[in-house]
Amino acid sequence: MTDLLYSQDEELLRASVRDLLTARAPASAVLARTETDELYDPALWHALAADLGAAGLAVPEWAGGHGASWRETAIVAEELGRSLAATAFLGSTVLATAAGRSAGADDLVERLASGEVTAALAIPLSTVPGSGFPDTVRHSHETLTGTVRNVADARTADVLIVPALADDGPALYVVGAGAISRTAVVSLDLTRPLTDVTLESARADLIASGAEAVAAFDTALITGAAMLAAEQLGLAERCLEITVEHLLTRYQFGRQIGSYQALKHRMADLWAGVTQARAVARYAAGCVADADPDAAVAASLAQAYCSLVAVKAAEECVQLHGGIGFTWEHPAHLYLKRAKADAIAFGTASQHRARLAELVDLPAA
Amino acid sequence: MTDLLYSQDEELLRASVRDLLTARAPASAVLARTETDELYDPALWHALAADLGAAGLAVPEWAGGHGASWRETAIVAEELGRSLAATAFLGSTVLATAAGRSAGADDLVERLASGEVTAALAIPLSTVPGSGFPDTVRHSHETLTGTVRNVADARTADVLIVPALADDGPALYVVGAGAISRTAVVSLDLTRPLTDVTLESARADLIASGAEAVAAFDTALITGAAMLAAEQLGLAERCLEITVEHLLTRYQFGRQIGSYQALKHRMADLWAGVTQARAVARYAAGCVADADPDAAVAASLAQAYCSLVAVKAAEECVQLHGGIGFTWEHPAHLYLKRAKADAIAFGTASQHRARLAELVDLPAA
Amino acid sequence: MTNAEDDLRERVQKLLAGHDPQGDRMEFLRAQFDAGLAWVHFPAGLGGLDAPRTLQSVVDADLAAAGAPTNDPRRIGIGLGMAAPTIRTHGTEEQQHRWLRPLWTGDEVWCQLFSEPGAGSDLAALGTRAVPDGDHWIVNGQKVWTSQAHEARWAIVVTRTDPDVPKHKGMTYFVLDMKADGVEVRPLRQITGEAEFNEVFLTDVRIPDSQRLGAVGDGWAVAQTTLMNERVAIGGGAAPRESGVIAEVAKTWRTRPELRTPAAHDELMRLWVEAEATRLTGLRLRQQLAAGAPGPEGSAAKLAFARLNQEITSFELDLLGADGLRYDDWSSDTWRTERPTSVDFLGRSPGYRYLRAKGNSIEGGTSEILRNIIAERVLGLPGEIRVDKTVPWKDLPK
Amino acid sequence: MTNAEDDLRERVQKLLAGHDPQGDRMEFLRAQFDAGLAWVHFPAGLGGLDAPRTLQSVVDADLAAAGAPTNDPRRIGIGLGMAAPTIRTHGTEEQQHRWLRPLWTGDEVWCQLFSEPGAGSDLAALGTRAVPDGDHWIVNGQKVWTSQAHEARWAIVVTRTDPDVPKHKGMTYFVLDMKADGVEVRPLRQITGEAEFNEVFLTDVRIPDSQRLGAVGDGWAVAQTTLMNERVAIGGGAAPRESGVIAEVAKTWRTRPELRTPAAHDELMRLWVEAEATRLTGLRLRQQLAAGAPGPEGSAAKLAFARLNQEITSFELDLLGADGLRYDDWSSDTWRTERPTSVDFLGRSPGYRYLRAKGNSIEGGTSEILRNIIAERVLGLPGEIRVDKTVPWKDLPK
Repeated sequence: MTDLLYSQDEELLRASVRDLLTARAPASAVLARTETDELYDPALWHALAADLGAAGLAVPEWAGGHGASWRETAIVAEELGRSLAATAFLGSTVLATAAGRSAGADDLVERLASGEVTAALAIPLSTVPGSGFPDTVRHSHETLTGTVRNVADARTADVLIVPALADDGPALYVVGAGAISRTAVVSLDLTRPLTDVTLESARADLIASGAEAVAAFDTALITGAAMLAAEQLGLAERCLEITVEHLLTRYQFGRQIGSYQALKHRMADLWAGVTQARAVARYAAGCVADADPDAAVAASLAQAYCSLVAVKAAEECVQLHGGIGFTWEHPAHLYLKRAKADAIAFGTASQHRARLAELVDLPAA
Repeated sequence: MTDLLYSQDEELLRASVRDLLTARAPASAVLARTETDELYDPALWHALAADLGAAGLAVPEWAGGHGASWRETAIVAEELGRSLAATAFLGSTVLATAAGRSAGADDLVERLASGEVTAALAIPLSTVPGSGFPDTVRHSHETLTGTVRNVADARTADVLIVPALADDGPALYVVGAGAISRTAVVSLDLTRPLTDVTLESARADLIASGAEAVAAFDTALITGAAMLAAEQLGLAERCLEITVEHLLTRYQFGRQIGSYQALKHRMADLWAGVTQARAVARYAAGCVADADPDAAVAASLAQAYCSLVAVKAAEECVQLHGGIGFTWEHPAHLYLKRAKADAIAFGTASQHRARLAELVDLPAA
Repeated sequence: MTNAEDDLRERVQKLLAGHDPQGDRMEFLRAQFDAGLAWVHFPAGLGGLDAPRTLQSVVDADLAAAGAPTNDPRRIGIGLGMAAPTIRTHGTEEQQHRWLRPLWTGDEVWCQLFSEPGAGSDLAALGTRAVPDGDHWIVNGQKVWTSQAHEARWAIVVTRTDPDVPKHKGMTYFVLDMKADGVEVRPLRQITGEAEFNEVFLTDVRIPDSQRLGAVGDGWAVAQTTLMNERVAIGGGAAPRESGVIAEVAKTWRTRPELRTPAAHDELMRLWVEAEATRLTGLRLRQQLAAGAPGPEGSAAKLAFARLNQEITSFELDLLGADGLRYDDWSSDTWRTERPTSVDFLGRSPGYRYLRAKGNSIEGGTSEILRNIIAERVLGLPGEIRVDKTVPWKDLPK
Repeated sequence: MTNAEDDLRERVQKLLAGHDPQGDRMEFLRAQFDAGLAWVHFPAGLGGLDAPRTLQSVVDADLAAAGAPTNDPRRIGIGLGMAAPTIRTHGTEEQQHRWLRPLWTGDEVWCQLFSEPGAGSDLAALGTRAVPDGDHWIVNGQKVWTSQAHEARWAIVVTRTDPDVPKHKGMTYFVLDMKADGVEVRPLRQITGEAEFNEVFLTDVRIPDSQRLGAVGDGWAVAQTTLMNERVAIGGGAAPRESGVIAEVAKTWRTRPELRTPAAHDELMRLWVEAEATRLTGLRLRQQLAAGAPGPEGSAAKLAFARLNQEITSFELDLLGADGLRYDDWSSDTWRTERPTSVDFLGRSPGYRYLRAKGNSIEGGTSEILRNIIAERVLGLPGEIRVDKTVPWKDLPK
């Protein structure tokens, strides 16, 4: 059975990441950056990806990484869910790295693992695991043409991994950022803005084709879903934490509002949900790390569960902060926007329930 | 627009019915009767149906009734939902009367309206409005043969109205109780037990055929769904009432448990639900009374909404009574069993949502 | 038709004969006020004729039929709904004559300075100090969540005048000139990116004692008049089936079949049922009001409206999927200058609706406070144990 | 393998050599106890060897492999889980020697007399009086929700010995002989129609002072030991995916395609997801316990278990439709005589499951009390305002 606990090493890793994010990306700084041209902080990325090695955790040492696993990568995802600092983590360290490893793109993976280069996987963020290989980009005459909407972390990516239909079927290509045109999307989620990517006869290098391309695409989505669940867990934990803090410091009618039982019970229910989300997210990370045959079930289970907990936590955070939670100055809205966008990313909870039904043989009507 | 309020006459009717039920069928008596051979109290029925005229409210005066409408009949249903006294009201006064009136079976309707004869409509209680005409009973050689499970109020009925397939299509027959065999069902709902009805070459009188039979069947179901919503409203109101009473009289930790905010908020939410159920149930009763073209929508809306409120109210009643609510002696379980059975009667909330989707042009996927 | 009604309709005809309803708008409105046809239940000279309140609808219908202008009640809603009844109940003759006419015509817009950063649900905890200085008061403090402060000429404001007595007893209620020195209005940006509301900072603002409403120390009672009228105003119009946000989702469902899934279909119908139940509840409430028997159902309607708006808009984003990830406008350049005066739920993106709906369970009384009120006032359950009733305001934990 | 482990396994072999595991069951169990292999962490002479608690599983595995009998822990769960640790912690040497051996072997069944009609969640409000009379106590009162009272030889019971002090301070804890005069056990019929539990009426029951556990007035502290061990016992085994009530519904879904609807499918999957999340939470809790770091997650598991059982069984009835309207057995003739000793969720009808699951959020601590505990002990939110801490018990409102 998968180990659902955190190891001592993982707790050490967590402490390092949290220290870094607390020092370099406090909530006020994260909010302030959403209205500047430098949403992404390159120095923070370097410290996280390269200095702490977060970008190479899931990459074996022989491939230029640190030889840990997706389990440890999930710890970083949890912490980024708490912080909301904008980074290329999901696009580059999770999606592109998972796809690249599966496709055997060793050179690219090595560069990603070092953190010196970032990549994005050119798929809509809302793509559901198990959905068909995308066909909006076509390969012909050695170039790619097509448009992909809502790509995560493409805005600052150095290269893109692009799933495309070639004459002989599905294939995966690498394209330099210079060869594409990018349109910034006004995104619901302020700290993970999306980009529309257009390729017009863009030169591209093949990295996998046929079944290998499909496998890399599927692996990336399942890995993405599992790591996103860790992010949702961290986000929910943080929302619970700051809400409880507020309930302890805010007085109305001469009492801490945290002394009102209706609010206490809501917090208890939320805590119970977060507790369950932790078990579910850990299971998904473990299954993906071990390439367990149950990984597809575990990832969809995690999205079907953690999406709802994260949104609930963020919504309770806004509501129980009262008017304060409705202001731009308080970070609650950043969590709400991320949580809602995450609930759509890689498919909604309801789409994952439908997928689980197929996987566990509970057929539709 | 339909009048959603209660008229003064309706409030007078309510008071009479409530006085009768309070005096003759208090909760202790209702519970005690569930374990005797006389679940139905003939004297109570006579007082309600004949003396107060409840059985003839929806029947015009020229047809032997009191010339009120389904709107007034709904008041009786509300009160019976509060009381849970076992009567033939749903089967005879609602279903059989609605079917009989639609089919033009004036003689039968007159006898039902007087309360001296009771009838049942031989359909499974779980039949959904809009579902096809039943085919489990066949007509041939002037007789009916077939079985109908889970018939409401058939146990003591004098006659049955039986929808059956004849050679030339749907038809409605009247059969004397002597011609059928009845098997008591061990029912979830102790105060509205069901009966399996078997007809073996039973002699039957035709009352409608073809489109008229189908219309009578549909009318009975829509009327039944609307009146059941009134019963659910009354049940929910009563559950809320006794729960609030309990919260005011039970002390734990030196305080009335009704002073604990988490319970207060749950009661407030339940009250809000009951308030909405009242508007919805009144609308359904009004539409059925006026033969409004919106009646099918109103009845399904009422079942889709009031079913859930009634079950919620009964479940909260059990839970907030703590251990007391889990005992046989306290009437909470009678409400729970009725509420859950009512939620299945004429189709579940989810089946009514599906039906509404067809009626209001929001097509399925 | 009653004599009173005949009389009113005659007066309307006389007004229309003397003043061109298509002519100068303000001139017509002032004439309507002076004719006693503004709010007919007010006294003569104050815009009314001491007629039954219910007859106003007769006047309004005849004026509308004649194409007369309205006083744009949405724009001056706070004045009409909250300031006017308070001035009428607690104001002196002089105060009523000074303020009610331009209030009703819309010459002067009003705003409400009640909430403070530390006093939201618990309004009586407010700390804005008013200290007497001759025939003036000197006011210092901060108010928040003020609609239209940036357009208002006058404000109703509650202040603390005696911190040494329990909180409900040491408040005083004033009318504040928003053009007075020391009044600073700052837009308050909200999670949607825009700023509907304001913060108002009061620094050594001088208010003449003649602008006090009610006695010194009676501010809580005066404020209750204001808030009671706010609650009565909630309820809304008789909307047809499938109005509001459910209409948006239903439209999306009907026009974009590629988004449909079986699970989403049941959820859509669940929300449709809730929306219709809420609509019928509102209709029933209006019928009760029309029958002269207002009930507490308005609280149920507000609770349901808030939850429903939040659930429907959340579902809308899920249903849209990819499109739900996109927003319309966060622009940091425009939010200070382009100020919405009312909520535009339907004209903006689904993401905006989702975010704005979060305010529905906070503004005008949180859903938590509403549940308290229902539990205590409707169901008769015991009040919360209060620790703040007998302690001097200054000694309360904050 | 450690020395302690080697030693234990050697003792097991010695026990097996001297006593036929397929022979007389009680003889074998008594020998196991006397060999210190009953609960190895207890002292020698009391069924143990002062060995680490974790090694019990080694002993149990070897005995199971040899086909040795068990003491049927489900049947004597209250003795093992609640009475034994309390006797061990608070009992005298003599008391421990008298009670622990037949408790462990199952010679004597125990029950727990804590709850009263007026003292459920608020156990410390209990009113069963014990009055001293020489070297005995005379006990009068009524207890309720007692499992196995009709089979029990002994009971642990909390009584009020001093009504003049605040309620937590005036209680005393005893062991009660269920065969004593004045003990009357009545089955308590429940909403499912059967009677798992009992009411126990105590009328002038004499308890020797030698059967007191802990000091006079220390009953609350002793009861905490009992309840703490009850909470630790919750958590359950490592069940495979799709266990319990979700398995019943999944089976129905797979075998009766005619019941399937699109809406029910999504609801089924929602419940499947919740069930799997709850299962994984339980697994994680077990891993924490195995790692020696028990956490408060057990409370989350119990909350989730109760809600889930209720939701799934409710859904099951809806899914079944017509069949959901039928029950299996209400028989009024059998409920007094055929008494279930444990909950048979899966062997009864769906209607039974629906009704019985309602008890899951009440028994063993209501979901409301659990939420209080989580909010206060886990999240650090303030406790409820207490009005009952300083008042003499006799003056409390009841």
